[in-house]
Amino acid sequence: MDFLNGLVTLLNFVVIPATAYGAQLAIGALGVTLVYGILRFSNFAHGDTMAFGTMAVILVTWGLQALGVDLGPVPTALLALPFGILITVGLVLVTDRWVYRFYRVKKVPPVLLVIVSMGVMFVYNGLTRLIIGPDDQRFDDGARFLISARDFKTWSGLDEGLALRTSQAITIVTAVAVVAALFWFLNRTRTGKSMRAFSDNEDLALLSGISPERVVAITWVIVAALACVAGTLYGLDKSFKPFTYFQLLLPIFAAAIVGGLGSPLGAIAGGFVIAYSEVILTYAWKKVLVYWLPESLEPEGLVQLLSTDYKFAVSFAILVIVLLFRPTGLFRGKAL
Amino acid sequence: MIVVKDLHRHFGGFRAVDGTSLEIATGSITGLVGPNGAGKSTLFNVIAGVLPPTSGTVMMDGEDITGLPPHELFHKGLLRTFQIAHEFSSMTVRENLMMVPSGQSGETLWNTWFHRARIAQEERDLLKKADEVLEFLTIDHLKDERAGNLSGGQKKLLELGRTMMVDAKIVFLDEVGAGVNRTLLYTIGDAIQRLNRERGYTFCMIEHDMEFIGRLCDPVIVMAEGKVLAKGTIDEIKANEEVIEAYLGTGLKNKESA
Amino acid sequence: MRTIGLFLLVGVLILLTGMFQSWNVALGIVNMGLISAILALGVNMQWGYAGLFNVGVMGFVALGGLAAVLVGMPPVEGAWAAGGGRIILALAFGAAVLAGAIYLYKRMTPGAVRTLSLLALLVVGFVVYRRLFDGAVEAVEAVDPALTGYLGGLGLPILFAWPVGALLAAGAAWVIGKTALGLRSDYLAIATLGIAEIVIAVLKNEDWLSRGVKNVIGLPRPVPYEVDLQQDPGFVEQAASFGLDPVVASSMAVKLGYTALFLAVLVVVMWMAQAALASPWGRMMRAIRDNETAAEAMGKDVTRRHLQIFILGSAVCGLAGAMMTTLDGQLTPSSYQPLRFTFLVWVMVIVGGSGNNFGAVLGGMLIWFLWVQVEPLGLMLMQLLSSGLPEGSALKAHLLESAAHMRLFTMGLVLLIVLRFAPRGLIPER
Amino acid sequence: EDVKMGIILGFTGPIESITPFMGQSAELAVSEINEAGGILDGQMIEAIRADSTCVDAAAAQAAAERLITSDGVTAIMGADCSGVTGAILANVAMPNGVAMISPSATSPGLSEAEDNGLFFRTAPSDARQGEVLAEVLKSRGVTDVAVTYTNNDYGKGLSDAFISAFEAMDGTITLSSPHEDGKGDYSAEIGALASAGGSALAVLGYSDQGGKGMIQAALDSGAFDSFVLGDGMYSDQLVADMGDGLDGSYGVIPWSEGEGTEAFNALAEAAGFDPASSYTRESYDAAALLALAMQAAGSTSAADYKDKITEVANAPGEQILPGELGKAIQILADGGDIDYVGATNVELIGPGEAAGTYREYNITGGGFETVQIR
Amino acid sequence: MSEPYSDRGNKDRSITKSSSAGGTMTQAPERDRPDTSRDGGPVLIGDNMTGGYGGGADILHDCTIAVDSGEIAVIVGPNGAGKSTAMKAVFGMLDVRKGAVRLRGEDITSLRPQERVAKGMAFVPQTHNVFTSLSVEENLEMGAFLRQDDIRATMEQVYDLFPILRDKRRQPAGELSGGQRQQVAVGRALMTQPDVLMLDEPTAGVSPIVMDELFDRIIEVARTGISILMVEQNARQALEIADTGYVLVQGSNAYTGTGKDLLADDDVRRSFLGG
Ligand SMILES: Nc1ncnc2c1ncn2[C@@H]1O[C@H](COP(=O)(O)OP(=O)(O)OP(=O)(O)O)[C@@H](O)[C@H]1O
Ligand SMILES: Nc1ncnc2c1ncn2[C@@H]1O[C@H](COP(=O)(O)OP(=O)(O)OP(=O)(O)O)[C@@H](O)[C@H]1O
Ligand SMILES: CC(C)C[C@H](N)C(=O)O
Ligand SMILES: [Mg+2]
Ligand SMILES: [Mg+2]
Repeated sequence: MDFLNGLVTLLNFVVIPATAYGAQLAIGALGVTLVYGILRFSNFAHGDTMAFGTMAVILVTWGLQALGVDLGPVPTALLALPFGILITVGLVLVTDRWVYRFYRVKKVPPVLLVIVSMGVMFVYNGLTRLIIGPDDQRFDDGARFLISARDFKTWSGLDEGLALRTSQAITIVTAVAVVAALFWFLNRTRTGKSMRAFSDNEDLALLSGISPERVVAITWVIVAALACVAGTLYGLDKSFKPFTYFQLLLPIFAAAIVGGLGSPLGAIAGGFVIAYSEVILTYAWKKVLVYWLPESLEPEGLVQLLSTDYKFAVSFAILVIVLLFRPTGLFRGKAL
Repeated sequence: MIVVKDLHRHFGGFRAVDGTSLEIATGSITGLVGPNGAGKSTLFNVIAGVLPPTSGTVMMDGEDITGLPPHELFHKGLLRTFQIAHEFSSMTVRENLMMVPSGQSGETLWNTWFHRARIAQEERDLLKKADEVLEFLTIDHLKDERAGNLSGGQKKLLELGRTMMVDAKIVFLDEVGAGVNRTLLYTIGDAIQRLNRERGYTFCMIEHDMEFIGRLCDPVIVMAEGKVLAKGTIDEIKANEEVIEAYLGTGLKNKESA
Repeated sequence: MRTIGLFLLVGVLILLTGMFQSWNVALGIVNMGLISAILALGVNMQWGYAGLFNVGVMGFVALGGLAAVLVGMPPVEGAWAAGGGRIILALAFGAAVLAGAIYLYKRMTPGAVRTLSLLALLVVGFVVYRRLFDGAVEAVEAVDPALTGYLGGLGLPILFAWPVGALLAAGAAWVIGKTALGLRSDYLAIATLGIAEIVIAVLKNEDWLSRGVKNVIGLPRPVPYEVDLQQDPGFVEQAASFGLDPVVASSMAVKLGYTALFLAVLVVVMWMAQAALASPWGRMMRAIRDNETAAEAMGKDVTRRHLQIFILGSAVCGLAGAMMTTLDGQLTPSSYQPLRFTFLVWVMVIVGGSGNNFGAVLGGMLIWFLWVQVEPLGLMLMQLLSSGLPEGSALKAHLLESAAHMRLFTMGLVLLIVLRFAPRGLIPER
Repeated sequence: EDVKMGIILGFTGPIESITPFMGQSAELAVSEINEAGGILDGQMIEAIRADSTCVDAAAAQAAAERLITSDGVTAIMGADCSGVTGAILANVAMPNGVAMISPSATSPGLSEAEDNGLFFRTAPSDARQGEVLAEVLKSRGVTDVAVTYTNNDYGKGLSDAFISAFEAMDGTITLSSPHEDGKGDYSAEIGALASAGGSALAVLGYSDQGGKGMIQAALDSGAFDSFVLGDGMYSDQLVADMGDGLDGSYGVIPWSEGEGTEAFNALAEAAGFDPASSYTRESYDAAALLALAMQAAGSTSAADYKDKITEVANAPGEQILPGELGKAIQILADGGDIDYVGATNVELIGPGEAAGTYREYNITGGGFETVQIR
Repeated sequence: MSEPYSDRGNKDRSITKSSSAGGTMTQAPERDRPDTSRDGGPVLIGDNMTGGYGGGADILHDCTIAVDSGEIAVIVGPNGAGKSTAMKAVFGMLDVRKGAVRLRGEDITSLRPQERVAKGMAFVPQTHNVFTSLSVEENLEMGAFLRQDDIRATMEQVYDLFPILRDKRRQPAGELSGGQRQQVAVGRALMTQPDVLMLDEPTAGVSPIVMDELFDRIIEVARTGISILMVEQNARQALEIADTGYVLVQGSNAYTGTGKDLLADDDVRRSFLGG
């Protein structure tokens, strides 16, 4: 019984939240890693692309809700997602046409594209706020929990609760599905391989008959879809606020890089490394240990390795350490 | 003298250099040949400190130099060129050469602020030397061109030119000849011989052009599958059945007899 | 030619600001612009000369700011008595443990024994360190927490903080460089970004050091106070002779004082940077940036040079950080945001033209000007956009209400337009 | 000739979602005065907004500098966050001799800042709120709580004050853990706090920022079910968003009961914004006080009116509620004396800050229920 | 592949020597030649091309390069003569300011490189000629990117030609030795199954045994009707198998003739072929 209580505590406060957060970061990081892998620059506008996509989904959701559509326990937003993706794809393609293409044709060094993407970030940032404002928006409906802590307690008779939110479950499933699909696409399909070829050696890709504009367009379509999905799932789970999406950029980049830039598997792994390191190192282990250890060994203090003050710093410290041992990330990314 | 003893370099399970032992005598021009993928460039990279060996030792004049970083080897007089040209692409051709000599006083920050006259003097000398080398390599008209804009062969020449900027003890040349026009290549060959005779440079060169090897090198070492297959004069090598089978092929023989 | 023209352009922009807004605003922009220029120079050394992708600028700037507090503020007497010595002792002990660990790691042969003894040393060291440290910190922070609650500084003239800021940043850069410089491009970037976050976390949470998020305000100044000038009859008279209001004159005088100081620093840093870049040293750096493998094979110690330039560039950032905090007169750790202190500086370097010192300076001045002026610009843009709409329409109201968000939007737009016409930066490298 | 008043708030940045209401409140006061005929014999007040960004001291100073030297404002309503407020005060307001009244900078440190008598605030220092909060807990018999605060001068100052007051009353703090605003995820903080235990979680943050995220995370994982809320957490939106999760929670908020507040609520609703959003009342009062002080001094120069601010805010005199600004100006113009009550019962004490009374409330059935005013 | 096998022996060509580098127009080689292609001209011709990189000075001056179906044309010349530039110009990788490029009589001067691939041209550049992060097999697949049919048979042929690549098929091309990469590069181009194959120094860095194989194979390929245009520094071997040889000097045609004739010319031998 004690053992189970300890386990449930661990699951509830460490495993589930870290996994869900990790998955959220991972889907975001996938977008970043794809742009890096194929278009070869770090896209700072990704956070704001996510925000824009989510906004589109929210607007459509409101529309649907106004029409009286709902999906029962599943959030209506999922129904709005395809529309949101379309809108985001449109925006991103227009951006590429008006902004990035010029630099691509000029073959400018990657940092310049990084800075250009910052410009794009500012513009998206203003756009989103102009349309929906800077405020918090809740748009999840349907059932919030698959399992709620209270229900779990009554059901199991344990002292500790276990909660699993619908959005968490959807996020985790989506993350796995998306990375598998992407991996398959890039490594097994001709189009995917041609995208990798393009990123490797643009001139030679040209000589093989690969059309650069097509590769770029496909990349952006995928990236926009990923951004929209990531943003929406995140917004469903927490809430939508443009400023937070900008803040997400740092952990997302961290995840993409620890995993190894350009590697989809790495993005997933990176997301989990960041999420788990934050939670595990700052968790106060006392509660779990109290259940698991004999009374004589019960800890006095909180058994917290580091105070949560340093949560953010911790994840970055982990990141630095990982990089010291694996200089191009867990999954051997590119070092451009 | 370079002595390589039981050197291994593995990539994962693959043994690119698999227990190679060889000697490069001081004052010689040693040729290193072998089929594609025999491990020649890998051997060079290990000797030159670019890759750490899996095991084994490299000695230079009795001193263990295994695993020393390239810049330290440079200071010990060990120079090398790259098979795939490594020019400094955004710098001019002349700057590519002028940056080579070590111990320039202008490389110390302090001096750049407080000893500018001395630096200017050194620069003048370097400039002259660089121009001489460029002239020799017939690319002096390109001295202010960005090195990245050179043609494939010109980049190879630049590689070679860098080794001519300093006094070296031993120079490792990784296929300087590939992509270089034959007429020029033989001029280069003459220069190598002159450097060897007059300044006492030792050379070790990888090359697939047997004629060129034949003109310059003695002895010739043949590598195959990470090991030394044979060693001898060019004629011995050309007659060696194993070498013919693994490397030269019968085509050469046919052509020579034809 | 182009260089001169562009600098003239910035000059004209500032003059226009002076004429249409006010000279005080213009001088304010010049002052921060000068600091930004120095910052951009620091980043340009690392990126433009050596290709080191440092995205931890914010951390070094913050360390410079810390120096301003540590040098400029008076010591808090009670706090030193309460536990100042013990904190120093604890820190020294911590450093010794780390040094010991590194020594062990280097001296012992790899294996389980080494791992175990290292672990033992670190764990015991950590526990002892926390014992020493925590108590002392608590004692120090308990000294009048609303006002002090920290150790204070040395009480020296604030100008000393500038070199100290540079040194502090250089020290940090040395440690970082020793560990992380092996990383390539984007990986180095994220590592430095992380380290900067760690520095900020320390500044935010170590209250004994600089009051954490409670901020240190009222730092001493290297120039007189406006109020004193306003009360100085001599000054008032002089101002009047120029036909100036004493209040306006005083604040301009103070700003001009800063301008002179900053300009002096900029000129020195710029001269040193130019001299270095135009010498064999600069050539070597460019070679390293172009092709590390080849540079290494040509006898250049790439690692050492990277470390050197990393330390140098970071020191310049630290210097600028100390200057900025001096100008602000306060240290507010939560205001250190990557967007403002890292990415904006990068924008300056790239827009100016990386690899070119004049470009960096121009970029610093110009981008800072824009950063300040996009606010009214954005407002104007919105008024323009909505001018056609009927008075009182919901859309118009919404648009005008969102005007504040046009700030970043405008910044982005301007940035994109500038880069479109000068993709290699306004003053490209040669 | 118009009188110009600057409104410096963080319209972009981490508190961008509450600043529009604060700005509107201040402008409400301004337009009320203008409708009543302006001050100083018919001079209209023009409110000019500027962006403090809340965090970027340099940008905030530049904005303030422009307001004063270019737009020519003679008074500043703002700034909002304590950090930028201190910076503007020291580097712009003082040198230029312009008075500022901040509606929301609550850091205790600002009480001691050098200000030449130019700085005031209509929000009480957090030192007081901490004590009030501790008393509330004590009166409810709560002996152990976990604390989380937003990691800035406000959160830190408030939690310091609260913790020392609570511990002085023999209470136990199981763990005090800061959270950063605007971050993606708070499960680590909640995990640690949950493990430390405590019969309630004191949340000293912002209702639409990390504070909300913390509550959400705590509810989702079942870590806490009762929350003690600081002033920054008071928001209808929060209660609405959390559903019944907040039932049984309680907290304090600088408040004033009575006619003043109600009058303000009515005004704000008529103007079409939410009066209960954080610091709207304080913003109204700050703007009103500046205008009234100018009228009282008969001058728009801070050197003249700065001493009048305390005078008009405090007794004696005729009590003035929101909506009666026109009347107040008339009284002052006639040489009378007023005691501005405003939306928050302003009473300026010590170095020019609101004394503040607090409302202790319970959350039940999705609404706030006053327990008492302290 | 449907091109008829053309008679390689019966050709009346003599060395034409241009008056000076970059000077007056040379006698275009194809005029001496009996028509073999369908519409009168050679299969591929870069006709009087003048141009350079970006805004820089002209590298090519009235340079003409042509190859007929089933023929092998070899370009030789000193380093920096503009051989690679001429190849790139023919492939549309730099602006040709004057002159034209024609494929089977059709003017393709303004087509983009990937469109030329679709028209049956393939090119192996001198450098950067493999996808380093893709495996050997993926490199070959990319060569066949535009093909819709089954590519396995062709791939087997390439593996038979370069057996070492079969062993390394899963390895990233960037990890190969210099010579192995060169083999991948040629293999990639063969995968296109082109009508015209352009090779820039295909034998640089490959061992003698592979070189012989390669030359044999090139002859074989040409026999099936594919036109081959290549730059070579192993000039003697290359000219031996060449139908036409071009000597470029400073961006202009210096000598043009059959391979044998050029080999026999003393000037050419001494100045360009290494004695
Ligand atoms: N980084 C690496 N990872 C895996 N295998 C490698 C790596 N580098 C080289 N190899 C393999 O090692 C073998 C030897 O390569 P090396 O470059 O030394 O050959 P070489 O003798 O120089 O050939 P060449 O004459 O073609 O230049 C090759 O089969 C190559 O595929
Ligand atoms: N990208 C470029 N930009 C500018 N100039 C270039 C560029 N590439 C080559 N050049 C110049 O064009 C001239 C011809 O170069 P090209 O590569 O065509 O020579 P090549 O005949 O192929 O020589 P090699 O035998 O050495 O490969 C050279 O002088 C070179 O400096
Ligand atoms: C508006 C609030 C966020 C300001 C906060 N009370 C502070 O002092 O920073
Ligand atoms: Mg090799
Ligand atoms: Mg070439």
